[in-house]
Order: sequence, then C-alpha cells, then structure tokens
Amino acid sequence: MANRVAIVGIGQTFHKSKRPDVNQAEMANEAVRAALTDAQLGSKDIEAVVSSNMEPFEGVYLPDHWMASEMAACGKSGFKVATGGTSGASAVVEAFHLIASGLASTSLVVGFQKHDTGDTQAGMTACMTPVFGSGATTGAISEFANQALVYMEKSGAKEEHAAMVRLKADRGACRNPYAQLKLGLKGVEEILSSGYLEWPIRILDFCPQTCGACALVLASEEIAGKITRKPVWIADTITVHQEPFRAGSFGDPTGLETYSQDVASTKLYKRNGITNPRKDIDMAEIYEPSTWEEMMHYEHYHFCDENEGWKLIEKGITAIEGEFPVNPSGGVLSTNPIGATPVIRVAEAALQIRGDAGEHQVTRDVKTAVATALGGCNWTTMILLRRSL
Amino acid sequence: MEKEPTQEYIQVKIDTPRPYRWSTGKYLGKLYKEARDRKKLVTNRCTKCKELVYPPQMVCGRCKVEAGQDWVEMSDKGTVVQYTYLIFPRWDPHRGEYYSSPYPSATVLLDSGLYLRSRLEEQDTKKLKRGMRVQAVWKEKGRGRGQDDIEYFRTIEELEVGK
Amino acid sequence: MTKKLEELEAFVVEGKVAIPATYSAGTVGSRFLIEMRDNKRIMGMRCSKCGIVYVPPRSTCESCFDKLDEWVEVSDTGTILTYTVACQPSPVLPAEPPVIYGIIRLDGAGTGFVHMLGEVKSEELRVGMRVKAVFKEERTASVLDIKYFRPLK
Amino acid sequence: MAERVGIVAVAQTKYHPNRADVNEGELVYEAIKQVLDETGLVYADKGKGIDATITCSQDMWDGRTISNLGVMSYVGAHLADEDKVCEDSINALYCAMARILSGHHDIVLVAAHCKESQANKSIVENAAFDPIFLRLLGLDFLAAAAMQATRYMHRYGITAEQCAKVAVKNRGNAKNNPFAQESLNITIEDVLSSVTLASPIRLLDSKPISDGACAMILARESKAKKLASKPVWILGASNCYETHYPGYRELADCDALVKAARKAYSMAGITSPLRQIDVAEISEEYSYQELLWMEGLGLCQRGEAGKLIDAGVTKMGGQLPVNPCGGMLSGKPTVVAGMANVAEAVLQLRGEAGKRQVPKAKVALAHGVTGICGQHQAVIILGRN
Repeated sequence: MANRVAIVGIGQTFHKSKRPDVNQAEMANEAVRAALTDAQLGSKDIEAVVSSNMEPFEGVYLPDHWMASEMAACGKSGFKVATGGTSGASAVVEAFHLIASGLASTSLVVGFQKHDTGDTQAGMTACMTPVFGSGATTGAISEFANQALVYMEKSGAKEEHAAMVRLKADRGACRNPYAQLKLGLKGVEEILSSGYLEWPIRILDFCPQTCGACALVLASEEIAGKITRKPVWIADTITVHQEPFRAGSFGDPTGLETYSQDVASTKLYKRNGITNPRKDIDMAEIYEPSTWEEMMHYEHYHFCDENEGWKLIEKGITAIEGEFPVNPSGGVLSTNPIGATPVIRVAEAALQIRGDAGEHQVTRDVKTAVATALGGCNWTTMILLRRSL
Repeated sequence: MEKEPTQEYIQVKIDTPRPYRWSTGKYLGKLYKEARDRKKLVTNRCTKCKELVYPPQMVCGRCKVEAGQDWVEMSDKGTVVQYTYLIFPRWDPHRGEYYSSPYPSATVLLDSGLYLRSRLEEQDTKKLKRGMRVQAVWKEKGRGRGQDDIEYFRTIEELEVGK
Repeated sequence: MTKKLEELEAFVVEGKVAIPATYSAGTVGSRFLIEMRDNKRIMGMRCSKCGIVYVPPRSTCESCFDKLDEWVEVSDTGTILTYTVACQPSPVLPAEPPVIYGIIRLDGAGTGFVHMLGEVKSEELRVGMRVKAVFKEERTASVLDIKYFRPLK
Repeated sequence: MAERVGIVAVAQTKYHPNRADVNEGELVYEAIKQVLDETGLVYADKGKGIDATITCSQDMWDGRTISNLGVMSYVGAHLADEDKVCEDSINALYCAMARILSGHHDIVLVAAHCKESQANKSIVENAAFDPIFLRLLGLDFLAAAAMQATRYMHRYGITAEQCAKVAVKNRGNAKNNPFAQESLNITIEDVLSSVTLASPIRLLDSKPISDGACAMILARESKAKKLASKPVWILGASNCYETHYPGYRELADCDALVKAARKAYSMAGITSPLRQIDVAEISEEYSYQELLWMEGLGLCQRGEAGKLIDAGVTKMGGQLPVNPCGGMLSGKPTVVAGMANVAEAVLQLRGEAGKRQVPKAKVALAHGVTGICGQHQAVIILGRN
C-alpha cells in the first residue's frame, strides 16, 4: 500500500520580468526558503530534491548541479526532470512517487526559470531541430494563433471572450502579491485595443515572460501529521503525452485529434469518483499560456460541454466569486516562469484548499482542487489535491 | 525586495553557439533524397492504420508499431487550411539572428491528404484566405535540406476540386 | 503485399543552436566582481555561524543553509590545492593551449578559488606552491579581471 | 513491505563512435525493440502492458529543447505516461523504481540515448559551469577532472601507473564484450606515453566519443516473475548531490558517492561491500575515477584503491572484478553509461555475460555519475535472489 503524500510547505518568489539582483540559484533559493519556512522545516529535514527547468532557455547544462546548494540538495537524493511546459508538474509527480514509494519521507520540488537570461521563444523554437525544416519551426505563438483561429470558427467564441479571460486573470493577479502582470484593467475595450503579436493573438492574449521560482515541500503522512495542521493531500496524479497533431501542435482544424487533456481528465476523474467535475471539484488552477487556450481547456477538462468554454467566462462561472473558480491567482497569463509555472499551479491550488490564498481566496469552500500543466506538443499532467483523503 | 536603483548589477554575457551535426535518420533521409533528386515530397504510410506518417518515421507513433515502407509521393498542390504571419521579428536559434520571414506561415492540406506547415509566397495579408489553392515552388539551387527544399507555396488560380 | 524493403540512408544536417544569454551576477556576485574591477580586491563571504569564508562569495552557507551577509576581504596570495595543464585545443579555452588551471586557497579564505595560473613552467607546478593574483590593466567586472595567479617569488 | 522491483529485460546497442546513420529515435528503438520482443509486452493501459515510460536524454547533447520529443514515438508515449530524467540514466531507473514501489505502476519501460558525436563535448560541458565564476575560464569536464586527479594523486599517493593499470584492464576486458565500442591490447607504457590531454590525464586515460542507447523493463515482483525466467531484483538504490563549485569541495574525496552508497547498501543489507558484492560496473570517464569511485563506494579505505588495482583484485578472476565489460573507457556514451552498467550487471547475474561472465555472481553493483568531478552520484545494488 502506497504511503500517503501531503504538501506541507509552499513557497514562491515575487515574480518579475527582470531579476538582476539575484542569479538563478539565488532566485530558486528564495522559493526554497519560503517553502521550508512555511513547512517549519530546516534544510536538513529534506531527504530528496526534484527540480524542473528547461536548459536551452538559459543555456545552462545541468542547472540543478549549479544550484544544488541553493536548492538544499547537497548531501540529498534527487534529480532534474524536463518535459517542456509540464516540467514542473513532472517534478511534483516524481517527488510524489518518491514519498509514496517510501524511498524518501520528505521531498522538495523546485521549479524555476530566469527569463531575463535568454530568449524563451527562441528556446521553444529550438524544440524542433532544423532537420524538420524551418517551415515547421514557427514557435509557440504561431501554434496558439492557429489554435485560436480554429477555436473561434468551431465554437463561435469572439475576441471579446478572449478579452474577458484576460480581465478575469488581471483581477486575480491584482489580488495576488506574487503575480507579475498587474494591469488594473477596467474593461474588455482596453484589451481589445491592444496590438496583435500574431493574428489573432493580441499582446494581452498571451502570457508574459517571467523570472521566478516556486518550491513545495512534500511529506509522508507520518511526517505531515507531526508538522502541520493543514496538510494538503495529493490524491492522484496523471501524465498523458501525445504525438504532434496532424496540422500543428495545438490547434486542430481537422477535428480528428484526441486531446491529451481529455484522456487525462477522463481517467483521473474515473479513478477518483468524479462524475461532475464542476460539482465534485471546487476550483482549478490550469496552465493557460493564452486566453484562447483557457477557454478550450474548460472543454477539454470537461468543465463544460464542447464549444461552451467561452460561455463559462461570459457567465462569470470561473471568476473568483464564481461557481467554479479557475486561476484566481491570475494564472499563467499573469505570471509564467515556465519551469516553475506548473509548480505554481499546484501551490496556488493547495493554498486555496488551506484557505491561505489571502485576497484571492475564492468564495467557494475548497475541499478538492485540480492543477494542470501543458507542455511538449500538447502534453498534459494533472494533479488532484484534497483537504482530506 | 525592491533594491534601490543606484545599485550596479553585473551581467555576464555569453553567446557561444553550440554546433550540432543532426542526423535525419533513415526514414527522413528518404524524404531528403527524393526532394533533392526529384523535387518530390514523399512519406511513408503506416501499414496498420493506413495513415500518412509525417515526417516519415520508422515507427507509427499512434499505432506504436513499425510503420513499414509503404512510400507515398505527395501531390505538390493543396489548400490553405490555416495561416498566420509574423508581426515582430523573432530570434531564430538556428540562424543565431533576428529573423523576420516576409512569407506568411500556413498549414496546407496537400491533395494527397497530408497537412504540411510551410510558407506562402503571397505577402499581401489582405489577399490571404483560408481555402485558397496553392502549389509548391521548389528551390532550384541548394536542395538537400528536406522539406526546406520547398521555397514556399504560390497561389494558383483554379477551382477547388472535390470540395 | 510484401514489398522489398528499401535500403535507406540518413542525411546529416550541420547547424547550431545560438541563443545569447545574459546571466545576472546578483547582488553578491556583482559586489565581488565590482571590487575586483574597481579596487583589485578579492572579497569573501563569511558564515558567522560556521566560520567558513567562501571565495567566491555566496549568499547561502553550504553547511548550515543560513543567509550570509558578512563580507571579508581576503588576500590576493594563496596556496595551490591542485592544478592541471590543459594541452589540447578546445573551442572554450580562453587562450591557446597550454592553459594552466588551478584551485587556490587564498590566505584568509576557507575554500579554494578556481582560476588560471601563469608565469610558471608546467614542470615547476606543485601542490602547495604559493601564488599571487595578477590583475589585468583593463578590468570589466569579470572573473577574468584576474589575468592569472603567478608564483610568489 | 512493498513488492520488490525486478528488471525483466535489458538491451543495449553496440556502442559506436558515430551513428550518423540514425536519428535519436531510431537509435533508441534498436534497444527498445529487443526488450519488447523479449517480454512480448505491448504499450497499453494498466494491467495489460507497459504503464509508463521514463526516458533519459539531455537537451544539450541532442541540440533540441524537450529532447524526449525526438524519441516519443519510439517509446510508446502517445496518449500514455512518459517522463524524462535529465541526469545520468541510472537515475531514470531510480525514478521508475519509485513509480513501481509507490504502487501506482506495475511495468515501466526505461530508455536512454545519447549521440556524443553530434555535439561538441567541450561546449556542452562548459555550459554546465557556473556562468558567473567558472564558465568564462573555459573549463570543461576534462579540465575539472584533471584537477580532481591531481588532487587525488597528491593527497593519497596514487600513481599515474596505477591509473594506467585501470585503462589497460578495462580496454582488455572489452575484448570479451560484443557491445563495447573498442578494445585495445595496450600496456602501461602505452598509456603513459599517449598524448596528454590535461595533465595528468592522457588520451588512453580517457573515454572515446561514443553513441548508443539502452532500454530496460522494470516490473513489480508478481509481474516480473511472470515476465522473465530470470528476473534480477533491485536490492538497493540511491543517489546524491554535492556542491557545484569545485573549490568548495575536497576533490580527493567524493562525499556524494559515500552517501549514495551508504543508503543503497543499507537498503540491500550490505555491510561489507568488498566481500558481499561479486561484480561491479563503475562509470569511469577517466581512469583515475575508477579508483576514486571505488573508495567512495567503500570497496576499500580512502587512498587504498591503488593497492587493489596493484593486487589484481579488480581484474577478471580477482576478488571483485570491476568493469568486466570494459567500462566507459572502452566507449559508452555519457547519459547512457549508468544504465549500461546496470544492463551489464543484469547479464552477469543472469549468467548471460558470455566471455566476460564472472562465475557465480549473485550480487552486483552498478554506478552512475553526472556532472563536474562526480557532483551527482548514484548506486544500484542488484541481486539474483
């Protein structure tokens, strides 16, 4: 029988576009210290450290080695994982298994990305090698642009709905002390007058580039019982990768594709007795690099029926005070240190369960929450959290 | 956390490019050879699911079995399914410079059933539309770079067939 | 239906990944580099709990994980802990080979400082040799503001 | 107590200086195809086949962000669970082991690849050094290892001849290993007269550039017994980091390895490693490392490894043969090496190691190392019973 695993410490940096005052290791250290403080543990209490980061972004090979001391990893077990955007969630998954297996009784998850170092979009473009042809390497923004076009046509969503997603994100971000982009937007008109990055993706439809780190302390039931009154239990995790879509990585104009989000959520819900996600889960922190992606994900994660994602945003269902809040933290649209982003999703969902999210605590009482991540060519990792098991 | 602006922070700039010699592998190599020698795009059809595997590959990722060597020649005409165009130049990691292609990027559904990401000759974005018919224009010189041997797709005047 | 399998051949595509990077030295690293540039001083960071003096300085103690902020100046002379003579050309070497690397425990420091050695013949090198930093005339707040360490005469 | 984890199939490619004829996927599939054929397993949902895949590769070596994109089709990742570990591949096995011991997975495929030939070793390795204090100095793993070798030899009186003996032994052992990239009939004098790369490391003290892949299937005890007639059990496993900056460390010791070994031994019930272990596969990118890592592994006292090689303890027929396959010195790619060591250990324990078989091997040690001067160390203890 597997050991139960709880999140007992949560820490993140204040996320910013530039951090000249710290090197990458020191930045991660801020999150590690915050998580240890939150867990009321010392660095010596940690047995294993699992980290996540994408090396070509900062041009550091084995960054976990450079940063080992700052991540409290010296003399400890651990390794780094990388699966693209899902990296941070992969780290949570492996740290979870390390404890569930009994190989460790405490583990630290550290996700980080220092975007002022390199060129993130270029780093992403390099996920195809030139052997496949430069026509194929158009970068992430093009992928999301194509996807937005497909979604608009298929679902009837309008640019206004995308703007509403940004507005919701901004309202959350303005209440979240750690968020990067806090625009104080007044209404959708302001967003609809922002320029295009790549048709039809506006600057405000897309996530920013962020320097930041996030750390979690995971512990076995035995340890968790001793150190915290508010453990957040990792009830289940699931990872689903998939082949690139026939017509590009994210958008599907063909209607032929199965989405990893669909497969992952269907399995996860079935395993955990979730029949009506919006009822059985109290809130979600999802990985939405673009406003359009958020609306599509509502559908792929079965928060609503097909082609109805934009209606959730229109009706305010996913707002902080809504029936099913999604990304009250401001989400990826407000803060995106890629290696850390999925860890932040888990951290924010856990804070909601603890009731410690401060000004962005949702209205609904959160007993169950789900955190998701998006990476690779539409790969998915989901982590289900509960207040009690 | 905010530091006073007078503090001088040192930045260490490092821009050593990392050279690589990537192999196409055997299956993609076939596409390279046909493109170079015959200006033809070929790929293999999975012998199990009968779908085109692209780029050509030894294994069909969807069926998770060896795809076999049922080589199929692609038609050079197709229909634009999606397009997008760059507004800001972006850093191209493989060139090591800012790169702004004047050519819009499109997903073209070739008549032989393959979705292909390529560039369009038409630079006037007002003239771009989904469903427009296009034909591959091959490079005359310097072929041997696989799919990149197609310079771009040019717009052709013809009725949409079979749609 | 059995088709004769073709003999397939791979192509090799030569290319590169070139994404320039700008690394922040951070508050602690910047001060270290600026002191070398402006004052030709080598600064260390002392852990008041463990007593270890780190050179180069760091913001977290390796041993007790405490935050560090006690700056101390260390000597520009020290003792070689180990060394190597890199003899073969490599695209990353800062000079034509041979390039001599060493780890030097500076007087006053508790750790070894990794740098280059110069004005010395390979056969004269030995662990325990006393050396002194030679600073460049033109300094840019880089670890290379020290040209190398030379033997103390 | 949880069910044990068994290794039910292993496969390696023949290691080669330049596999330009295949891409990463085709390379790793050469190994994967063998383990699938051997077990008859297919990629499928829980209970019916492989539950998850752990891959191991490095973006910096592949020249590709998210390097597992290049192998995903070949490892059955479509609509399935996959993760990528970015250390030496022995850690991917550790990760897979956790997946099984946690009770969440029954059967896990692990696959690693690296094509050293397609990148520039010095440039890739230089990128691993702290960019503020170390990288501009132009260090690579060779230069750092050479400083470790100097320190180790100075501190404990290890001689260049003793290091050369490792090179002679391993390159000779490689003659018996069909997967080895190269085997050489060389003498100590040949090693000592080969060109110096970075003193004291000479050409024949170091490994050649190598391409290759390794694949393995791990399963929980009940499944393993059905899948293989001779499953090999993971008795203990651990890994450990130490600090990055080489000047902060005593390079002549290897604390990370001491800790990793101690943990793996305690899981496996090993108290006297030299006596209880029958064969060891140790990653030695440079000849001195086999000696230094033996000390870290507690196979002898600190500074005593030279005596062991002098006495022939680690040669074929000795008390504890080390690297019967020829080791990294005979050509094994970085990243893949640790898993290749496990694969060799499995063959030894199954009694299927052919001409390099160590008689009556019942307990084997496999070691893997990542980073500068052995900054990250991992140990797995395997047993037949």
